[in-house]
Amino acid sequence: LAQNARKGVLKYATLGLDTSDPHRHTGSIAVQQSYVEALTSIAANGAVEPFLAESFAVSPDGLTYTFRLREGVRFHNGDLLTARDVAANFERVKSKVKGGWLVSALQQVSKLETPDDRTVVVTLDEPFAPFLNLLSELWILSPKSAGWDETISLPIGTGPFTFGDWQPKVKLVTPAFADYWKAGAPRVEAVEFDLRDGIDKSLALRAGDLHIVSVDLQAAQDLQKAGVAEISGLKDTAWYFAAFNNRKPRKPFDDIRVRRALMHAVDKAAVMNFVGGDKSIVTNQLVASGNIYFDQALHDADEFRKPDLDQARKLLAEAGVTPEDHTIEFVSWQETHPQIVVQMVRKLGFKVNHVALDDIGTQKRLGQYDWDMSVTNSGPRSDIFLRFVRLMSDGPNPVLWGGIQDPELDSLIKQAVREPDSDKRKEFYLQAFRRTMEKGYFFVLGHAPDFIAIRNGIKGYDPGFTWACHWASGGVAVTAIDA
Amino acid sequence: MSARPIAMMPAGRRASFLRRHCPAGICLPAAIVLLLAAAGLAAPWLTAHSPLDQDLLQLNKGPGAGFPLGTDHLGRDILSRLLYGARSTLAVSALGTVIAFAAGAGLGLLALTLGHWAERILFAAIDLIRALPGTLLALLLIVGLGSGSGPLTIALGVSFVPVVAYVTRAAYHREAARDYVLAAASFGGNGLHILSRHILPNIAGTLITQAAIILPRCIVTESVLSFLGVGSSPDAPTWGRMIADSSRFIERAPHAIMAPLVTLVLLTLSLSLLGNQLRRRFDPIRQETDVPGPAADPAPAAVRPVEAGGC
Amino acid sequence: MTHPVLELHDLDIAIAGRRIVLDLSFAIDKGETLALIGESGSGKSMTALAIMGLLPPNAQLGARSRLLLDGVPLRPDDETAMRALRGRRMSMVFQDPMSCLSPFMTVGGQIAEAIDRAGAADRTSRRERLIELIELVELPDPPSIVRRFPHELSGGQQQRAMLAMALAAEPRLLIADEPTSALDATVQAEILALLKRLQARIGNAMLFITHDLAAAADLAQQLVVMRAGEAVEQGAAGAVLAHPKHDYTRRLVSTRSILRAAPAPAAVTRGQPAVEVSQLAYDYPVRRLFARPWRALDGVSLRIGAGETLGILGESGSGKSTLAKLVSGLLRPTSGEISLFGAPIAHARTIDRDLRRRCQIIFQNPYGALNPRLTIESAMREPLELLRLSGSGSAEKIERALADVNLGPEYLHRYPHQLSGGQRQRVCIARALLSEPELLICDEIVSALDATVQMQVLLMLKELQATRGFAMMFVGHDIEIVRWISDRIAVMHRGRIVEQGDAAAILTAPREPYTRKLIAAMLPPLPDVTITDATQVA
Amino acid sequence: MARVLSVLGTLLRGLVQCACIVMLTFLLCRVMPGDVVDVLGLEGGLTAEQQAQMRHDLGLDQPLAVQFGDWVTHAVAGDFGRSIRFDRPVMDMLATAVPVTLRLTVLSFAFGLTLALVLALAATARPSRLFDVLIDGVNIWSIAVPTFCAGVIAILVFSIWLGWLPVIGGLLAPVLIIGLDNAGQIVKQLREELKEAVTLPHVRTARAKGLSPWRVSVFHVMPATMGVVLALSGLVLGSLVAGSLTMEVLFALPGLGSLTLNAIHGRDYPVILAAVTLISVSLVLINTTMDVLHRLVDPRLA
Ligand SMILES: Nc1ncnc2c1ncn2[C@@H]1O[C@H](COP(=O)(O)OP(=O)(O)OP(=O)(O)O)[C@@H](O)[C@H]1O
Ligand SMILES: Nc1ncnc2c1ncn2[C@@H]1O[C@H](COP(=O)(O)OP(=O)(O)OP(=O)(O)O)[C@@H](O)[C@H]1O
Ligand SMILES: [Mg+2]
Ligand SMILES: [Mg+2]
Repeated sequence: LAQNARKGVLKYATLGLDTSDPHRHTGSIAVQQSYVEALTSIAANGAVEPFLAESFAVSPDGLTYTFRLREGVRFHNGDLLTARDVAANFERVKSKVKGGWLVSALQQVSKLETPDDRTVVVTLDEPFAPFLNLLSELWILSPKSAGWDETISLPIGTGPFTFGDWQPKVKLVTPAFADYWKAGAPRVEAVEFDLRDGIDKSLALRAGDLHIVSVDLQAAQDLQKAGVAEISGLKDTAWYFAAFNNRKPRKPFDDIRVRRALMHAVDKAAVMNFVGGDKSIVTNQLVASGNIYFDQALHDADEFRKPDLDQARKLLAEAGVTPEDHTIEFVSWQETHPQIVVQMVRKLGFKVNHVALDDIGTQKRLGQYDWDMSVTNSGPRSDIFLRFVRLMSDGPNPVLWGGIQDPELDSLIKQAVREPDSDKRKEFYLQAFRRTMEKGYFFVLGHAPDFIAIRNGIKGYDPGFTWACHWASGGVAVTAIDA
Repeated sequence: MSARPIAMMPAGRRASFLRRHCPAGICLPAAIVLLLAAAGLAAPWLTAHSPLDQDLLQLNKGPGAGFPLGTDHLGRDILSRLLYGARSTLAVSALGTVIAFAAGAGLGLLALTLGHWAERILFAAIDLIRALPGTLLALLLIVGLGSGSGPLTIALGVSFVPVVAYVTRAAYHREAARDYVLAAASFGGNGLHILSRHILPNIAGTLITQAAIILPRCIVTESVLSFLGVGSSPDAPTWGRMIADSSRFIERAPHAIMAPLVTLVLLTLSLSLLGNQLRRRFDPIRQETDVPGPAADPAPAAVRPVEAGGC
Repeated sequence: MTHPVLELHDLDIAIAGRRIVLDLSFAIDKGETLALIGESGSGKSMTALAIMGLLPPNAQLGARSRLLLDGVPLRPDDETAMRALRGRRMSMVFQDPMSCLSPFMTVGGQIAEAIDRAGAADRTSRRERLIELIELVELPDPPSIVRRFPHELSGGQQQRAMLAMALAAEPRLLIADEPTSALDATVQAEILALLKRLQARIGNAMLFITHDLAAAADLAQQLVVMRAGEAVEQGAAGAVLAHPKHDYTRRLVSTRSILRAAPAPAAVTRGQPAVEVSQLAYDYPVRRLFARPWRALDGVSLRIGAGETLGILGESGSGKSTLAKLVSGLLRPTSGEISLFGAPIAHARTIDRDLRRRCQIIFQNPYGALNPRLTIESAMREPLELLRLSGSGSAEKIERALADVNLGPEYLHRYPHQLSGGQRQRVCIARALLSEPELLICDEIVSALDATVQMQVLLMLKELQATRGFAMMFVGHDIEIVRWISDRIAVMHRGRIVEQGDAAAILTAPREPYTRKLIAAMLPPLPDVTITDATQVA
Repeated sequence: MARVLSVLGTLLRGLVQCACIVMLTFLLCRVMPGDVVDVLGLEGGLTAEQQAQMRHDLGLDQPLAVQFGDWVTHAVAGDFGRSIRFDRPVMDMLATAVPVTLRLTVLSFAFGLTLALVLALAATARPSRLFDVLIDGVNIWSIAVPTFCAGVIAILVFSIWLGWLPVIGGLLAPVLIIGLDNAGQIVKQLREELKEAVTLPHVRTARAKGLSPWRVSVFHVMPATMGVVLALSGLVLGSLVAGSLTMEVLFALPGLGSLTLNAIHGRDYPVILAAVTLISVSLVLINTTMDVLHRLVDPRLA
C-alpha cells in the first residue's frame, strides 16, 4: 500500500539548512526533521508528545527521566534503533558539540543508562524543567553516519525521508524512506526543500513551482485573493518588540521615563496589524493568549495598548528632555515594520537615524552597543525557557534585547528553570518578566504568526507549533499531493 | 565628410536667436533635467505630504484625491517621495559621477600628463578595480565600508572609475598625438599648459557624453544595490530605493514602481540627448578637422574645406 | 567599333544640394588614355566614382547627365546593373593602396575574388590565372606574395596588387585614381611604366586621374583640367601643356617650371653652426611587454650652418619626422648628441626658453597644427606668452607676422576651419617666425597642399629666409622641391643617412645606389612653355 | 614566438592583477562587520564563550597576515578550503554554481550580441528612422531600466498571468532580459562602427570589384568591425562573469552570483575569496582571449 500510494514531489520552502550535521545546528530548524527524529516532539498545541520514545516518565524530584523507545524503528541503513544508539547521541552532543540550545541542557546530564535495548534512563544534576521540550531537538542518528566523529556529512536518521542531494542555499532533496516506522507514511515520493534566499516564494507558489511556503502578510493576502493557496500560520507566534540598549545606554535613553515616553508614541495595534493583519495580537507579553504562560491580568493592565502622545510628552517633560535635541540611533533588520515604528517615534520630535542592515550586520551592530533603540522580533520556540534565556546576563546572543545584565533577573529565571512544579514555575517566569517591564529593558509590541501558504491540492499539512516540518502528530510525513 | 560646418550654411537662412543658441535638441532635455532638479529643491512647496509620513490605512493605493500618484506599501505619498527623492537621488548620483570623474578623469589626466610611468601605475591600479564586475565591487565596498549614503556614494563612484579612466585615456592619447600639442610643447608649454589649453577643451565633449551616461547608471546601480539589500537607508526616498522596494508589489500597485521608473527613463533620455547635443555643440569643427593622426594620413583631401586656395 | 569605350555627356553631380561636378563631357577611345587633372576637391574622384556607380549615398546625378559604356547607357544609381559591369567591363585602381586593400585578407585571396568575379572555371585554372596576373604586374615571387597580407607589402607592391585585381577581367575601361600619389618617386615611375605596358597589351581605355602634370604628360593622349567641378580646359595633352590657355592651367604648368630653376644658394656664414648632430639613435618605446623597441633612427650625424638650408630627402617612414622632432627637442634621443647653437640638448631635462625661441618647428599637416578651438590670434599669442615675448606690442607683432605671410588682419578672429589649407600653413609659418628664430625646422610643410598653393608657400618661405637669414632644415619627399629650396641635401633611408652633400652635386652625381634610384625615377621635364615670372604665381 | 611571449606577458600581468584583487578582497572581507560565527549565533544558540571558542577553532582570531598566508598557500595548491558556513569543500560549491552561470552567460551573451549585430547591420543596410529609434530605445532601456525590474515584470506576465515559464530556475526570461540589456550597452557603438566601416576604402574596393553585397559585408565589412566587436564583447562578458547578480537572485538561479552574494551575506570568507578569485581570473582570461582573437582576426597586429 505504502509503495503505491506515494505520489509526487512535495516542494517546500520555509527556512534554510546550515549544516548536514543535525547536532551542530545553531539556529534555523525547519528541514532536518524530515530525515531525523527525536525522542519527543512538540504537538501543535505546544505540549510535549512522544515520538521515538513511545512513552516517558519523570521522577517527582525532576531529576530522572525514563524513556521507552518505540519498537521496530529503523534507521535509513536498515539498522534497528536501540537504546545504545540514543545514549551515543546524548554523548556526542554532550562532548562534541560546542554550540546550540542543547549544549547547556546536556551539561546537566550526570548519568546515562540503558537497562535494555528499548529503555534509556537519564539522570540530571539538578532539576531542569525545559528538558523534555528541548529533547525534541536532539535528533537521534545512527552512530554509523559518515563523519560521526567530526562533522556528519551524511546523516542516517529514522525520519520518513532520507538525506539526499544537498546544495547549500539551493536545495535539499529527501527521497521517501520505504521502511519508515509509521504505517502509510510518507505519502509523497520525496520532499524537495527550496533553500534559496531572496526568491519570491509566493510568486513561485502561484506559478506552481512550490507547494508549501512561508510568506509575509501582503503575499499571503495576494495568494488568498488569487485563490491558489490556503493560508495558515505557525501555532506558536513570533513576538515583536522594541528594545533599548541596556548594556551601555546613552543619555537620555537610559531614563525609564524616556523609554516609556517612546513606547507611548508607538501605535502597537497599527504596527501589529501591518505585520499580522487580523491574525495579530496586541499584548505586552512573551507569549500570546492561549499559552499557559500567558497572564491575563498583566495583559489587561497594558498601559501602552493605545498610543498616548500627551502622556509621552508629559514623561519627556518630567525627564527634562527636549526630543528635538536628540537623535535616536535606531537599528533594525531590513524589514518594513521597523520603519513604521521609526516614523511614530519621529512624531515626538526626535530625530532618528535608522540603520537597516542584513542579518549579520544587525547582529554585529547591536553587539557594539552604540545604538539606542531597535525593533526586531523572535520566532517560535519549543520551550518558553528559550525566550527567557536570551534575557540572562550570560545568555546566548542577548544583543536583540540590548544585552541585559541583571543578576536579580538571572536568578528569577534560574529558579523558574529549576522548578519542577508548573504553577510555581509560571509564577517565577512572571516575576522575571515583570522585572523587565519595570526596568524598561524592552517592550513587547505584540504577536503575529509566521504565515504558511499551502497550495491547493496539498492534503494533510497544517503548520505545527514551531518551524519543524515533521512531528509525531503531523507534518510532511502525512502530507499528500492530490493529483 | 558628413555634416557641413556652419560656415557652409546657405547664407539666406536666418534663425531666431533662441533657435540658434538653444535649439529644441538642447532646450527640451535641459529643461527636463533642470525641472527635475528644481522639483527636488522645491519639494516642500510642491507637496503637502512629507515623504516619510505613513498612512497605514492607505497602503498601495492608486492615484486619486489626496495622493496624486498614489501611495506605496507603507502608505507614503509617492509624489512627495518622488520629489524629495529627486534631491537625494540626484545628489548621490551626481556625487558618484563626480567621484568617478575626479578619480577616473582627474587622476587619469594627471597621470597621463606626468608621463609614462605615472600612467602605468595608475592604470595598473585601475585595472584592479576593473577585474571585478561593477555591481559586485560596489556590493563588496558597501558591505565593507558600512551602509549609509557616504559609502554608497563612494561605492557608486569607484565602480565607474575604470570606464571613465579608459575613455579619458583614449581621448587623451588621441588628442596628445595632434600636432598642435607638439607645437605647444615646442614653444616650451609645460604639461599643465597643454592640458588646460589644448587637451581639456578638446576632450570635454567626450567626457560630457560619458557623464551623461554615468549619472543615470549611478541611479540604476543604487536601485540594484537596494534590491540586493545594501542600498541607502530604508526610508530614504531615493528613486532607486523606491524602484527596488515597490518591485515586490508590482502586481498590487504597479503605479508605485512606474512613477520612479518613468522619471528615471525620462531623465536618462534627456541626459543622453543633452550629452549628444552638447558634444556636437562643443565640436562643430571636429568633424571637419578630425584627421586620423600623423601616421595614417593618406587623404587629407577628404577633410579639406572646399574653399581652399586663393587669397 | 564605332563607339568610344566611355562617353560622358553633361555629367552633373551634387552632394547634399552642393554641385560637385558641373557639365563635364569627354570620351575615351579604345587603347587611349585620358588624364583628368586639377586641384584637390575639384571633383576628379567623384567623376570616377560616378562612372563606377560608387557615388556616396547622398550624391545625386544630374537629370541631363548621360554616361555610355561602349555606346550602352550606364545607370549609376542602379546598384544591381552596375554590379554586373564592375570587375568585368570596367575596374578601378584607387589612390591609397594601403587603405584600399583589405587588411584582413591575403593578397592572393583578394585577387582571387576578382578572378572569380571575372569568371574562373575551376581551382587549378584560377590558381594559374592568379600567378599569371601577379607576374603580369611584375610582382616578385608570386607563390609567396599570394600568402602575404597587404601590410606585409611595400606601397608599390600594394599598388601592383591593386592593379592585378583591376586587370583580372581584362576590362574595357580602367580607371586609375591617383594611383601613384601616395608612393615614393622611385615606385611611382615604375607603376606608370607598368600601366603603359599593360595598356599596350590589353588595349583598354584608361581614365587616369592625377594632380601631377608630369605624370599626365607622360601617360595621356588627352587632358581634361578641372577646377571646382568644371573642366576649364581640355584637349590633346601636348597642345594643352604647350599652350595653356586658362589661367589655372598656366599656373599649374609654371609651378613645375619654377622648380627647375634653382635659386642661388644662400651665403653660408661662417661661425657657430645652428645644429650639430652626431651618432643619433632613437627607439620608439613599446607599450607591450616583451616587444622589441622600434629603432626609427640609427647613427645619424649632420650639421647645419647658420643661415644654411639642409634638405632631408627620404621615403615615407624613413625617420625624417623623427629626426625633426629630435632636433627641435620634442623627443629625447636614445643615444647620440644634439647641440643647438652650441648647447647640448640631447640629455637635458629641460630646454631653456631662449633656445626654444631660437629654434622653431612647422609640421606637415596644417589641419592638425592649429587647435580647432583657438582663433588665429590666440593661436599666435600662445608662443609669445610661453616664450615670454608678449608685451604691449604683441598685437602689432602678430599682425605684422601675418602680413609677412600675406594674410590680412581680418584673419585674426577666424578659426582654423574657416581657413584653407594653404592659409593655415601660412599661419603656422607666421607663428613660427614670431619669435624670430635662427633655425626653422620644416617637416614636409607643403606635402599636404595643392601644387599651386605649394609654390606660393615655398616662394614666400624663401623670401622670408632671404630677409631674416635663418637656417632651415627642410624635410620633404619631393625631390624637385627639396632641391629647389636646399643648399645641401641629406638622403635618408630606413633611419640612416645614406648620403649627404651639396644639393646640386647630389642630384647630378649621386654616389649611393639608393640615391641614384631616387634620381632616376624623376619624371622627364615638361615640354618648355612660356613661363610667367615667379611672383605672378603667388 | 614574439606573439606567444606577448600573450604570456598579458596573462602574467593579469595574474598579478588577480593576486592583488584577492588580497584586496581579503581585506574587504575582514572589514565587513560580523563574521561567520555571528551568522551561526544569529538564532541565539551561542553564548559569548561559545562564540569565542568557535572563533578560536576556526582561526579567526589569528593575525590577518597569518590567515591570508594560510589561505594563499592552500589556494596555490588548488585547495580552496571548506566553506565555514556549510562545512563543505568550496570546490564542490563552485562546481555546482559555475555551470549555471556559464549557461546563463553563454546564452545571454549569444542572444545579446546577435540582437545587437542584427539591429546594427539592419540599420546599416537599410538606414531608416525605425531602426534608429529601435537602437536608441534599446540603448536607453539598458541604461535606465534595472534588469530586476524587467525581471519582476517578466515573472508577473509570463509566469503568473500567462503561465508560460517557471518562476524558479527557468533560463529563458533571464537570458532574454540580460541579453537585451547587453545588446543595449553595445548596439549604439556597433552601429557607429558599422556606419564607419561601410565607408572604408577597402570596402569600396570590394564593391568596385563587383562582389555581391553579402560577400562584401561578410568578408570585408565584418572583419573591419571585429576589433570593436571583440572589445565590446569582452566588456559585456566581463560583466556577465559574476552571473547577472540580480537575475540569479530574482530567478533563483544557483550560479556564481548568488553564491557570492550569499557568501557575502553569510561572511563565508573561503567562499567569497574563491569566488572572487575565480571571477577575476576569468575576467583576465576573457580579456586575454579577446586580445588573442583580435590579433588572429587582424593580421596587422600579429
Ligand atoms: N561623401 C561626401 N559627402 C559630401 N561631400 C563630399 C563627399 N565626398 C567628397 N565630397 C566633396 O566633393 C568634392 C569633390 O571631391 P573629389 O573627391 O572628387 O575631389 P578630387 O578632385 O578627387 O580631390 P583630390 O585630388 O583631393 O582627391 C569635394 O569638395 C569634397 O569635399
Ligand atoms: N609614436 C610612434 N611609435 C612607434 N613608432 C613610430 C611612432 N612614430 C613613428 N614611428 C615609426 O618610426 C618610423 C619613422 O617615422 P617618421 O614619422 O620619422 O617617418 P617619416 O620619414 O617622417 O615618414 P613620412 O614621410 O611618412 O612622414 C616609421 O617606421 C614609423 O612607423
Ligand atoms: Mg580624389
Ligand atoms: Mg613625417
